[in-house]
Amino acid sequence: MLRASVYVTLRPGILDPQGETIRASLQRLGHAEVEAVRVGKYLELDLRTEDRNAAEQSVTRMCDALLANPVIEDYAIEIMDGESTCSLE
Amino acid sequence: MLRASVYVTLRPGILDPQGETIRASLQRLGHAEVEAVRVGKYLELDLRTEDRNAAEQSVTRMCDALLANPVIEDYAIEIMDGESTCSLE
Amino acid sequence: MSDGRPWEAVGLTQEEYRAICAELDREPNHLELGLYGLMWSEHCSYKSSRRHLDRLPTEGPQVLQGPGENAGVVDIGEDMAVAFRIESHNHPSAIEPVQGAATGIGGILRDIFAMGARPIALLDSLRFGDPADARVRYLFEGVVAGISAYGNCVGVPTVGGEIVFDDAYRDNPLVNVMCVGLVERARLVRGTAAGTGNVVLLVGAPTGRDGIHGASLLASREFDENPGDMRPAVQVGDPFREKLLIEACLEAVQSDDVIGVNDLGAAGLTSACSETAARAGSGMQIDVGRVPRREPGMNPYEVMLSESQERMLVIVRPEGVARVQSIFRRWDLAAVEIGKVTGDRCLRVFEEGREVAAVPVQSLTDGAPTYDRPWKSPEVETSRWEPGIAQGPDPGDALTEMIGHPAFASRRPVFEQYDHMVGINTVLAPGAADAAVMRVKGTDKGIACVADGDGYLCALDPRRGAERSVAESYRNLSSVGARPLAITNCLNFGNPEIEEIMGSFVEVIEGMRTACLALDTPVTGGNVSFYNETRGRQVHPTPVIGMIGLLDDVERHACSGFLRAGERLFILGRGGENLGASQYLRLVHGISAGPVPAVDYPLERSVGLACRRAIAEGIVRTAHDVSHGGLGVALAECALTSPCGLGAAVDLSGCDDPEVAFFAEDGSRILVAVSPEFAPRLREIAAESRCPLKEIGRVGGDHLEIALEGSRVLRSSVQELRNAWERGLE
Amino acid sequence: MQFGVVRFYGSNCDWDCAHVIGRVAGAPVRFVRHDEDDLADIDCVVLPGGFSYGDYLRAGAMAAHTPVMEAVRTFASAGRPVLGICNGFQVLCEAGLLPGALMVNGGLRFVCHPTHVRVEDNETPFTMPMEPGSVLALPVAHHQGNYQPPPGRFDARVVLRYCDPTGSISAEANPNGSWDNVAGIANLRGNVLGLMPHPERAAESILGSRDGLGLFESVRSWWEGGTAYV
Ligand SMILES: Nc1ncnc2c1ncn2[C@@H]1O[C@H](COP(=O)(O)OP(=O)(O)O)[C@@H](O)[C@H]1O
Ligand SMILES: [Mg+2]
Repeated sequence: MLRASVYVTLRPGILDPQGETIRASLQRLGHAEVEAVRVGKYLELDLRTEDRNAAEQSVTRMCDALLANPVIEDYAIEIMDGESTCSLE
Repeated sequence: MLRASVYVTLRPGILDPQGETIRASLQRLGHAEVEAVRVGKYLELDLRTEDRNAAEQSVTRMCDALLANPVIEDYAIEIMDGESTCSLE
Repeated sequence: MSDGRPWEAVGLTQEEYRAICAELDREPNHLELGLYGLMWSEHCSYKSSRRHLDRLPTEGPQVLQGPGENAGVVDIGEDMAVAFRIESHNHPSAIEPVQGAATGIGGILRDIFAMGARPIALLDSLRFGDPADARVRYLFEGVVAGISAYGNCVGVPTVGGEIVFDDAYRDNPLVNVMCVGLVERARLVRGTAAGTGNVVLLVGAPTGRDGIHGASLLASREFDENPGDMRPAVQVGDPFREKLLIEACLEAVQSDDVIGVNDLGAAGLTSACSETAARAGSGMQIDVGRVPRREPGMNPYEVMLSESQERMLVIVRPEGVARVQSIFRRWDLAAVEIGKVTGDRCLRVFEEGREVAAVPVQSLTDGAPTYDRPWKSPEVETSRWEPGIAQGPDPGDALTEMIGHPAFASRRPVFEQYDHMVGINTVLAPGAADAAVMRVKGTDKGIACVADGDGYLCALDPRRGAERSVAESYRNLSSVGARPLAITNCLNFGNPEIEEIMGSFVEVIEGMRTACLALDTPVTGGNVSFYNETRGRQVHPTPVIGMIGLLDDVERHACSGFLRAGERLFILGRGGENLGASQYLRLVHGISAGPVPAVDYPLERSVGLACRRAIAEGIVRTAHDVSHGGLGVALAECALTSPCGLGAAVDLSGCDDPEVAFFAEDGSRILVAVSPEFAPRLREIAAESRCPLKEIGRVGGDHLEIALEGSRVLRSSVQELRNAWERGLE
Repeated sequence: MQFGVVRFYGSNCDWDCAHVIGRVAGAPVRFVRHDEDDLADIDCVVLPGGFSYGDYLRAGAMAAHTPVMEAVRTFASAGRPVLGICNGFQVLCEAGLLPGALMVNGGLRFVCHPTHVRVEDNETPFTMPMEPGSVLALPVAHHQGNYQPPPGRFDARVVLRYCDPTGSISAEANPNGSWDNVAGIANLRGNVLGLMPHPERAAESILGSRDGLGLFESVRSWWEGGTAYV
């Protein structure tokens, strides 16, 4: 079992109204040091395979086809061992 | 300038209809190896500070106050050097 | 200029470039050429269409503002007026459906509140290829999601529209959006920059590199490029900021400090500055250095040409600047002084005090070239269908097939994604009737609106197709009880440099002209979208009509569903003799054959009049026009939209061919139901209105039963029809 | 008695609520800005629907941190009535005035259509005159109305549940997948009510239903009855 982390972000220059609104809100909450906020998506995929290369290739295909919108978004992929290591725990 | 990456994910046990829908779509696209998908948020914050400890503390406060909803979400934070290194480029 | 053919970079011709040089008496610099490139683009200048558009009738006592402003305006009495307009966002939606459609909504809203009117309703007229195709699905779902996301967030209900599926739109979906707003007559604002010394404020979002050479150029050229290369043109909408902009602008125009308001749409600052100055016969000077930026390092060219969303230009008296700025500040919006109105009829652009462009205002707007492009009327499809073609399928099966076809299936999966109630004015919501009806709070009145087009008919016969589109809109409004007031229109065509395309454009305009004159519905504005073409495939010539009507007493309206068992069913009008150009021939028999039925205007008017009177007197509460799918589909729709699932039993005597009796679309007919005690009064109204009237049956039961000359030819349960109807779009 | 309708940036049912309270129910009402901190002249706070701050990040999240919400917290803790409708309900959850969270609809899409809700609890100022088990026709219009309770104990009252027109609770009657068909909950005291359906859209017969008017009239008679704060 492998786990893929996919980070989807807006391409540079594309307006990010969410990020801008969050930034303003954080500043109102007293976090004056926040200069910019960008909002993207973070996906975790559990994959029934042990082949990292194959996994990376197939997740790339998934990103191109569905997970990211190439017209306005970029993505990055990380492949890790599944179950045991989870980036967030 | 520092950059904070914030990963917000649904807490275990919380229903993730979006992840479930994406999994089903990926399987329809032929990706039978996808066992589970979880959808979260990925935020990048540019911070006008050089103090990593202070940055980490203040981003933690931002997460607790606003960026994540503790009833349903967990979060993780990473602090990196800003500008020069961007996780995605 | 180092490049030997500088005009090419901005999409102009060599002759156009020469004309610019003659106008300036020198060569334009890079920025100036950019300004001309944008303003003289097809999208902004209407250079291929203008002389034909001039044929449209634009006057009437109800018209307060005809074409030429941000929106048309009609009088509805009691010192109130309605501003409305339709616009296309076809090309952006083909590249990025969610944002393309969303920014379309944003743009049409700004046209309405630029007039000082509060937007009260949105409509969307959408066209796609076959929904079974994965790419088409993606476009369809994305467009709907974009409209839903933007419209719902800004709090303007989406109350109507239409969705058409036809292979002609496979690569070029059409996304036309319409907005209707309400304004006190005395508070109408116009997009003018009058009064030397008045101050120009830029309000709303900071300016980024969005859509430079975007909407305008994109919509002014063929569409063969790889969408990947269009990325810089993709704009993302921010409905949250738009909501603040609506509230702040409507508050600001209440003061006498504001002289004029204009949105920044296609061609951004360039167009807003030159058009406001041109309307007032003034000049303007602005300093791009003062324009708030979203991105570092933008040059004057980029600032002037950016199509960043959610921005407005507000012209203010100098003594009122601080007051107006404080209104915007309270709505968390920047309102930055970027320049002033001048008397020299020149648009002068400065950067940090240095003049970087100076061009005569009129040369950018009215001075744009116009072309009488060669055109030739396309061949009109007149081949006749053969009566009794094939012993067609059983009419009951054919009806179920049609009702479940994407062309007719329930639109609920779409309009449920739109907030159609916010504002608490929606009296007739999507799916309830032939047109949406909004009440006007504080009065007894109601406003009805509809958006309707028929590219298929126009492909067969552009002139008659256009006439029928106007007539159908007129009939749709009459069916809810509203008196039609005026239209706006969106003309979606392929490449105007092709003679037949240009010819169909000319014919469509002639058809609209005829219909609008005959039905007293002047044209108050509109939009032209050419170059809806990909690799030589053109969309059908598709005029979309947006029509506004008025109900004096909004409580007296009709919806399309059967309401009470025992009511008697009548047809107002005449028709049903000819299957030419019908959906039945097309969907069931696969025959695209004419002739497109002509419109009988005296009949159309008397049908409308009779229907409106019967509704206004309160005797008719169910009315539905007979159009696509003929009487069979119309009856089924009355049953399917009945809140209590009522069917009807009908005898269509006088016609011996069931296919024609069921599915012919010609003529002008409205189905109405009245309780038996009012039938005599309905006869009187019809007679007084010179409207043919025929009784055909009764409302009741949970089946639809249709007989011809006494013998039953169809019996379908409403539930069975519903199953097909509700699944058709899945 | 005076109602206060709070306007956050992005609220869009503020006028609708004010119209129904002021014109239809005939009660005094004023708008309250998101940055006000004095609610002394207000007897019932209404948090209206809409998309405060665009619903960016999470619906209601940013509005929950505005100054006025501090004042609303104090107001509520004094037992005064607070009504959160749709986005207002989301704000109340995000502010911690009601437990749980409103997640994206099970179908992942915005839904706008008529629903029915069953009154489960009439011991709140908003539902006093209603019989438990009675059914109200109220429309919904939201993207994030899928109520999920907090982990652990559920310290609140279920006041309204989605049902069919006859009052029976079923999955088909649930427009968004919310836990236990929850359409509206109140705090244990009953003075803070949040609901996803829009009572203000069902308060005039020309719009199809008057069932929603009852909530506003109830709180007024509760107040006029001089009932001590709960
Ligand atoms: N794109 C849309 N947006 C909103 N409402 C729509 C849309 N398309 C159709 N509707 C609504 O669905 C109902 C049925 O549409 P349609 O089949 O075009 O009706 P008709 O043929 O009677 O004009 C109408 O009330 C219409 O306003
Ligand atoms: Mg129609």
